[in-house]
Amino acid sequence: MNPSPGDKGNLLEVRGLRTWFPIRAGILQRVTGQIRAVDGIELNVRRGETLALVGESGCGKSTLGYSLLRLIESQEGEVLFNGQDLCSVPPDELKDLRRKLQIVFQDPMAALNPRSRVRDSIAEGMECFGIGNNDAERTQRVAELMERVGLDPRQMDRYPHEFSGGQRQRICVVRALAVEPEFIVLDESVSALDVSIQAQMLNLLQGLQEEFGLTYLFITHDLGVVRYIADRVAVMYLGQIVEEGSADQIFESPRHPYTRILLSAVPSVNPDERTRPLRVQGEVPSPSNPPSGCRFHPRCPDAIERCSLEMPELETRPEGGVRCILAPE
Amino acid sequence: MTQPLLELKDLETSFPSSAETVSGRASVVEGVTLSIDAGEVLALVGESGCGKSVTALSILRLIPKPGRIERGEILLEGRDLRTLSIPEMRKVRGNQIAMIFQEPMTSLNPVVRVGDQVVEAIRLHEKVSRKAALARTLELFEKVSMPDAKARLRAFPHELSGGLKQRVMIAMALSSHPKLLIADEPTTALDVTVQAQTLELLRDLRQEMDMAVLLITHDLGVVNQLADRVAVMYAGKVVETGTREDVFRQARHPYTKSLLRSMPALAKPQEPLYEIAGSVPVPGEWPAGCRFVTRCEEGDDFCGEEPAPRRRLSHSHACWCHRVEGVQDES
Amino acid sequence: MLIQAHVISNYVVAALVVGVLLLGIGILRSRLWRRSLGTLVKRRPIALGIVFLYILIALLDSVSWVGGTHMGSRGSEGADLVSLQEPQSVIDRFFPRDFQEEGYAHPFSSTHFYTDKALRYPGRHILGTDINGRDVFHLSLSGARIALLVGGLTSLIVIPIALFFGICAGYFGGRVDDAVFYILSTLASIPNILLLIVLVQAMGKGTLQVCIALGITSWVGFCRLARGESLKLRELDFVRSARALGASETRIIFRHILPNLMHLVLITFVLLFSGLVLSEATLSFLGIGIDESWGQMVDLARLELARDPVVYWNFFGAFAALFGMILPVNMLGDTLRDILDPRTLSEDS
Amino acid sequence: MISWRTFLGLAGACAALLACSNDPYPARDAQQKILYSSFSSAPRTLDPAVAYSVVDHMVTGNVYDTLLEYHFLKRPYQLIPGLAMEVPEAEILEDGRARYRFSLREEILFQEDPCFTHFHPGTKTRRVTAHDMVFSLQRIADPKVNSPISSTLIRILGFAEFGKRLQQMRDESEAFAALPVHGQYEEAGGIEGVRASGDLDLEIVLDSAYPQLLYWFAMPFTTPLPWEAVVYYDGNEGRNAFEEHPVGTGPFILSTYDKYARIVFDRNPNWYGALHPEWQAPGATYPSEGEAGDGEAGLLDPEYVGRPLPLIDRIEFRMEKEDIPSFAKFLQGYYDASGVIQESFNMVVQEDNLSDEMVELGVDLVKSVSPDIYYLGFNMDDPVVGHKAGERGRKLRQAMSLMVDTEGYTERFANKRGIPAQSLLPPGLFGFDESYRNPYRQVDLAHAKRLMEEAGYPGGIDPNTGRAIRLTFDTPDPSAQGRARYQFFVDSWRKLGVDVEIAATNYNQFQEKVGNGAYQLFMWGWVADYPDPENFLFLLHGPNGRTASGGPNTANFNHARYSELFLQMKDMPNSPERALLIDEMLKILEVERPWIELFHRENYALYHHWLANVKPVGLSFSTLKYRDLDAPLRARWREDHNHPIRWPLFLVVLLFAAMMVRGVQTYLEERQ
Amino acid sequence: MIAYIVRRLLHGVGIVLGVLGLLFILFFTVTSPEGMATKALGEKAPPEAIAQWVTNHGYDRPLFWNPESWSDTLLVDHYYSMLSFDFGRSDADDRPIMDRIKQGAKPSLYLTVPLFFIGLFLSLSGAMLVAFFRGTFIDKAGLVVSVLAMSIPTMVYIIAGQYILGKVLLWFPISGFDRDPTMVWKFLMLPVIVGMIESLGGGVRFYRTVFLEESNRDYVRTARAKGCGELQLMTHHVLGNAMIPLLTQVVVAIPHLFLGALLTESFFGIPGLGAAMVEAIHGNDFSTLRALVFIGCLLFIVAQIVTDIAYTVVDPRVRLK
Repeated sequence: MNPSPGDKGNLLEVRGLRTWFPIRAGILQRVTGQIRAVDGIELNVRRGETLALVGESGCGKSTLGYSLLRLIESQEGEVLFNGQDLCSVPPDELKDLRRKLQIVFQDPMAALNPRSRVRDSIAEGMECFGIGNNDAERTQRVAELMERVGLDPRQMDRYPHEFSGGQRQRICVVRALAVEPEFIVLDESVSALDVSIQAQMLNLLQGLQEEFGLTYLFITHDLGVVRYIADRVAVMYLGQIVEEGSADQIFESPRHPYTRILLSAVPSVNPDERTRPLRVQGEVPSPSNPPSGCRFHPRCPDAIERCSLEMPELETRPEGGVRCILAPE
Repeated sequence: MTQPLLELKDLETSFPSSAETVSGRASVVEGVTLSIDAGEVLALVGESGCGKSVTALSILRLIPKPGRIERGEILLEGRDLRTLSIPEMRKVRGNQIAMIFQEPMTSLNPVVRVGDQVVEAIRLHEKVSRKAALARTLELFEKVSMPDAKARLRAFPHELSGGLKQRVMIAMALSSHPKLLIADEPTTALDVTVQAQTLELLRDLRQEMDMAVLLITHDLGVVNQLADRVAVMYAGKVVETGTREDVFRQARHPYTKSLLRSMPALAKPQEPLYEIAGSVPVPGEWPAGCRFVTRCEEGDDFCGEEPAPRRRLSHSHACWCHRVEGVQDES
Repeated sequence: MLIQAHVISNYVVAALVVGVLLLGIGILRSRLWRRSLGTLVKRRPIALGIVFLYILIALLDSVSWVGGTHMGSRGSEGADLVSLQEPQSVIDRFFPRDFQEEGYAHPFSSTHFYTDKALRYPGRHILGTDINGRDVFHLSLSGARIALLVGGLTSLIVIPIALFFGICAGYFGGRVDDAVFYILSTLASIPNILLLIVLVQAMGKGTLQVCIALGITSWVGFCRLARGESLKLRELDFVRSARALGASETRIIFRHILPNLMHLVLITFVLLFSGLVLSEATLSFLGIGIDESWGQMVDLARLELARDPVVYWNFFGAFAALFGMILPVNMLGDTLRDILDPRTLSEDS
Repeated sequence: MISWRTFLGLAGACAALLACSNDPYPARDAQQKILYSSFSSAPRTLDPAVAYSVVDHMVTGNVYDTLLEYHFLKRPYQLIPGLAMEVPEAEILEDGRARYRFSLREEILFQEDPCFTHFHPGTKTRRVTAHDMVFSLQRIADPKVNSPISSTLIRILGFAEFGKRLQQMRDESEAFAALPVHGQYEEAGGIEGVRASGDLDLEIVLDSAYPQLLYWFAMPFTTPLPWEAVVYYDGNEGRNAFEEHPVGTGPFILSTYDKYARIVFDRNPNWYGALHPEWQAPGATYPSEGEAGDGEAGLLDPEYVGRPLPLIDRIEFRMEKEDIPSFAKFLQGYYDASGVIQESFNMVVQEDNLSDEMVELGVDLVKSVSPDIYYLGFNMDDPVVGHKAGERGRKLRQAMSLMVDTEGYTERFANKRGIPAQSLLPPGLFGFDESYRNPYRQVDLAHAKRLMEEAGYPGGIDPNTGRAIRLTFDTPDPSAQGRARYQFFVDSWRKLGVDVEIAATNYNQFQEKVGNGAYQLFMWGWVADYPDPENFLFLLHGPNGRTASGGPNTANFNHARYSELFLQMKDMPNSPERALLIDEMLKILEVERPWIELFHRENYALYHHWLANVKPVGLSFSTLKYRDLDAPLRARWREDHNHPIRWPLFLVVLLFAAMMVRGVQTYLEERQ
Repeated sequence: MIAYIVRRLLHGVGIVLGVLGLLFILFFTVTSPEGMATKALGEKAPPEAIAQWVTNHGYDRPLFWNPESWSDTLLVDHYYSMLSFDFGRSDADDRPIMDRIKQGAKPSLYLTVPLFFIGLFLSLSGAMLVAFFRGTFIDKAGLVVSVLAMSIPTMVYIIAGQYILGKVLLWFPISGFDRDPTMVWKFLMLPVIVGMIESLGGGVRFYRTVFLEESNRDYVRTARAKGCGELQLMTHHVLGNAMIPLLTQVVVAIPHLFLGALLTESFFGIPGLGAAMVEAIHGNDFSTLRALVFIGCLLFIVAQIVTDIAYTVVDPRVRLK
């Protein structure tokens, strides 16, 4: 989907974001190392677009998502939302900003309080931010939103376990929508769903984006979904963005070897294609002790000596960039 | 016609259900009839809860209590596994039919070294010394391309990554040259790159060892990569069987068709995805007739009344649908 | 003039009944709890009935007033004059005021056990009488009140405290957690029974003292549980999303953490209850229990079992009353654990 | 395989069960002349200067001989010479002081012990001299020893001064404190009134005549002690402590002292009775005369008369905390004698005689009354029940006294084993009048109610509060058993309308209450130390008040006339004048009612027919040296009466096997 | 690994200090030295002797703060004496407490060690049996019996055991003890059997839950799928994995053992620490009680530390570097 003109500006800019987790050991539990889950991320999310964040498990994409919303505190860097740095706002202002940024998690069962009625779960954000004057008004809005996502508002007094997986995920979406956010992090939000339900969900998300002018950060490992939904794609490897670009560019002409490998590994559904994927060596190294130089070089089929020595910079071009010294122009 | 390696006839497996039924039980798998020839890969596809895993577990009679097999035959080379005694059944498991599971993280015993777990599998079916078994294990580890195989023999499961654990599982399954490997969602929990490696490994191994594979998955991509034949399941019943080409190119059952159409990978980004309305009904609340009738665009009232018959479309292709024209089987 | 103890006790009982009723209404209004309750009723109707009977007896025995009538009193010469001045409970009033013989009497007997003297109330002691001639059935019924007091009061003290500290420690972590954890480990390092003995020895005998001692020893386990559970819950997605929705910490605790601990509270309450009553019995065996509890009755009666001819009814009465309560409570606890297991909530239905 | 292991384990367990018997003693001891007895709590100390409880004396009495002893058979109790040649008479000196001279037997040896070898190499024992007696008495005066009778002997000249001097010198000089104790005593100059006038002659001088003194010389407190033992056994360097390792002159030596499980005595070959049977010393031969009825009871069997003691080779005491198992073991023949436990009383005794069942088992019964008194006391310092309440209080006490039915109490809690007490003097003591009936100790509800009215508490109602008068019954026994017992009294008083509340606290808190005078009613008992009325009457002597002075007068009773009479009476020899004084004292108590006297215990002792020479004693002195037993008879009897019943074991195994088989069946069915 | 052990030990030391503080508060704010003295010297002891005893024992010193010398307080004394295992003398019989502990330790071990191991073995076997037959009538009966058995107070077991096995069937001596190793087993049979039966109910129920939980895990299914028999499954796979909850339960059982020993020893006349404790309770012998409680806590703390270290052995996942 093309962003509407005049909306070109960045809604969210991430500058050098770093979220490390200390490793404690020894008698005194001193910090002996750091898990570099998010390690110097630069990322722009444009208003109204869907940016997909792709990577394998453990690459730090969920941590990045949480860091953006300050559900996890970062050590360094800025997250500029509408120009305001989320990382340094005082707690009382943060509350107002939070309303603009929401998140939908992967497992809808874990994301809903099993002992809260659906209505209460949805209305919680509204109560917290004082949206709606009274309960009745809020209930009204809950009903409207539920209707909008294809849920029966009469079921709002039910508990999460009384819904199917797909319905639960819709409830999660409604809950996020209820506070009128501008930006939603979708953390593997459709990955756990069956194909038929996934399709419903993706359609719904697209519809909502159009209707409410939302911006999505779509975190996933499923490249098939990315191809379908994303405007732009950022590929993450070991806490860093290795390639960023428009969806077309990434899928048509990936520039980073890791991106190429990732794409080739997706088993195709096309009965004509039964290709052998590109070989990749070894396993993902530990984020507490990342390799020197380019983080991908120990597994890279194209690596040369220089790769192990210097860490390539991410190109900063408006249409995206790549973090590889060998990347073709 | 040669005898198939494994034949399921009218298999029905039930679990206790909270739904209001007469017996308090609901059949999760009903009337499943399938066959696998030696050396063939049959993929059993369906969404979660459609009964594909239960079918697989029923074959090995590993249905956890209080579930039980209600009726049907499970013929392995003509011998009905349901009539075997427990010790006899034990000889089939892991020996003639081996199985690997979805979650390599939890499927290995966390307190036993992986090498020993494979050794145990070998020695359960063959009277060999521990040492010999260990040597065999090393061979197997090399066969499944386990990097640094020798050192890995002494590793504990938690010291291995998911992909390597799945390789251990595969090595364990292959330890006694089974005729049939049941792979229950073998790659679902793995990352794409590791999935690709694992699929490749499976493909190579089955050619090399000439074994049949019953591949259980919900991922059509995986099916496309590995399967010779495909059986699509919906709500406890098989709705369509055929070769890979049959199913992917000429799917006839409305469910199969909509499944393929709702794949985002096959869709064009600008168009809305095809949606199957509603969700899979819960076991025990399945419609009396064709089970897809509640979500089917093509169905009518009649479909809901009577179970759909098997319609043969070609020698390899069959479909259970009232709406599909074809040769109805005599049964 | 000071308000008399029994009046206060009556008010407490009234408050308790109202509280329980309100709680009951609250439970019935929540479909989740109602469903669990329904399952419980369906699976353990007899146990529930017995427990309710016990509670009823205990409550009736807690409501008392001075004066009024007893059933079938004769007011013979030499009767207890003091009892005229003393509050008598509802249960007491089911028995004649001078329902006391002069020593052992066999159940339903019309003469004393040893002396063959005629009883004051021949044939009316359905569980016989004890060494002082008191009616064992009456004593056993009164034991229910003590048991309820021991189990109920202690749990009521323990659970809120344990919850408070457990949640604080688990949810906020850091220094609070360190401090609470230290206290917990210290208390947990003193074997329960030893701590109990020491506490009772230190504070002296008495109902309240024993309850406090039991409370101090039993809050540790539950506090640990609550702490562990809050620690787990804190990391769950729904707590995260509540935070993303701008919910305050108090709100998260009260809306998300606490309700998800309630099933533990209930299970703990039930299992704690029987544990406490049994603990009190053990204390009684060591001579530091509560007067007129079942434990004390059993302790007293164990010697009578060795009497020849055997005096079994005291032991039987007390043991049956104790066992009759513990067994259904334990069964309910067991069943509750199955029913309230959160996994049953996450299953599709 | 688990089933294999289970099976093996089960088989092993069954084998062990089959091999087991209930005989608690090694088989080799079956034919030995060993007397088996039990004790229920560990002795506190075996230091004769400190040991003051029945259990302590049970041990020390066998090991430590005293200068004087009580006659085994004669009643009232009569002193006979033990280590002393004869029982001395008091000599009144010119200034009113009294002197007692003891002369010890020659050639008395201590038991063999390493402590002698340590100080006198080459010897294992040594002779007893009067200096050992001096040393022993000095120890009692030593404040460090903390002897409970130090204040009783204070009338010995220079006794208290010696203690003070000793303490002072210890505080002042470290060198002194480092000396061995006997050196310290010598340095401190000894006790003025205790002197060894010859090697075997002991002189004791008191400030005035004190006839009861001789009784103290029949108690283990005043046994001769070798200083070697006291110095050597200091508990250091692996040596025992003296309070665990007695070294005495008695008929037995303590050979095993495992005080929480087993105490064993063996014959002492050095005992003077064993070394010098030719002396025919009264304490070392079986007596030839006794009180009336002893002959019929078989206690004067010619077989025994004049025979040197002891008659048995070994005594084994086993710890038995609980009465019931202990009694069961007696019935199985594993103890030779036993008391009658309350629980089994009705099985053992029927209509005051042994039941047929017991007779069949060959068990004999001996009854006796012990010189003690159990009573309920009022705290006379209390404003409601005590002196301050004047006439009202007295009437209240009288009324309450009239309500307590001792017979009812003993019937319920002691199987009527107790003689209702009319006064505080037990039978057998001088001054006891069998015909005396205390008017306030007969149950009389009408009279009691009348007294209550006169006291101003009609129907028990205190006019000040309009409610029943409330008293607190303080008890140091919080157990259920205790409560049931106290409840008896409470129930009787409730009939008067007196609301008595039991305040059961633990012992320490009770002590504190008593110390503060914060108690109203209590129950206590007193057992005679020696058979003299003084030992009872002093319990209510004013200056002995518990709260004021910590003395034995727990009721804090203070009555001028009574105290005056007591001082007159206490040192008098038994005479009609003394009887008159005692009578008047008892009359005062009768009216004043500081106590509600309950009962004197009546002891029922059971023993198997193979045991001979059992005569109960109320005072705590040991008579085990007189006992005899027939070991082969006992061995046969035990064998006949202890055939284990095995079939339930097989039944259990069978049941288990059946269940397993059925289980496996079901399992297989379910799995198909 | 070493760092972990050291840290665990330090934590243990902290706990010990905390326990001691608690004991101080509990014991020293409640006692009356005169009461103890009377207990030690006998009811008939005169006041002078009692005063002397109190001074001799140092109970007349200040509790927390002594202006003359900071170390001359009961608090310092308490910590010092407990930590140096110099427990002083009993309030009841004025004998060194350490002697009592030394004397009592062996009989206690004689009783508790076999009781512990046999009990554990039987509980585990019973639980395995029940878990093995899960769903069948043995399982259901086992569960009901367990709950039933748990609802009966300890005392009742002891009385019944003594009566049935000792008095009626004449299998064992009803009570008593003998330090002679050839005799002692005879006296231990009955208390061990009774203790075992008593602990069986709770044990079976708990371990059954553990085993069932483990047998629902995926690796069990894997083992079945490779042809593993049920017995081998239970003993080889399930038991190994159940070790962690098992270990925890074993530690939890230690104080329970203590309690069992408390009543058992006292009723069977075994002169162990449990009996000493009961004696101390009944005799209000606070100094002995304090020492015994401290020893009990110490043992428990050590057991906890050992368990934590044992976890690393049993479970490779917790094995630390």
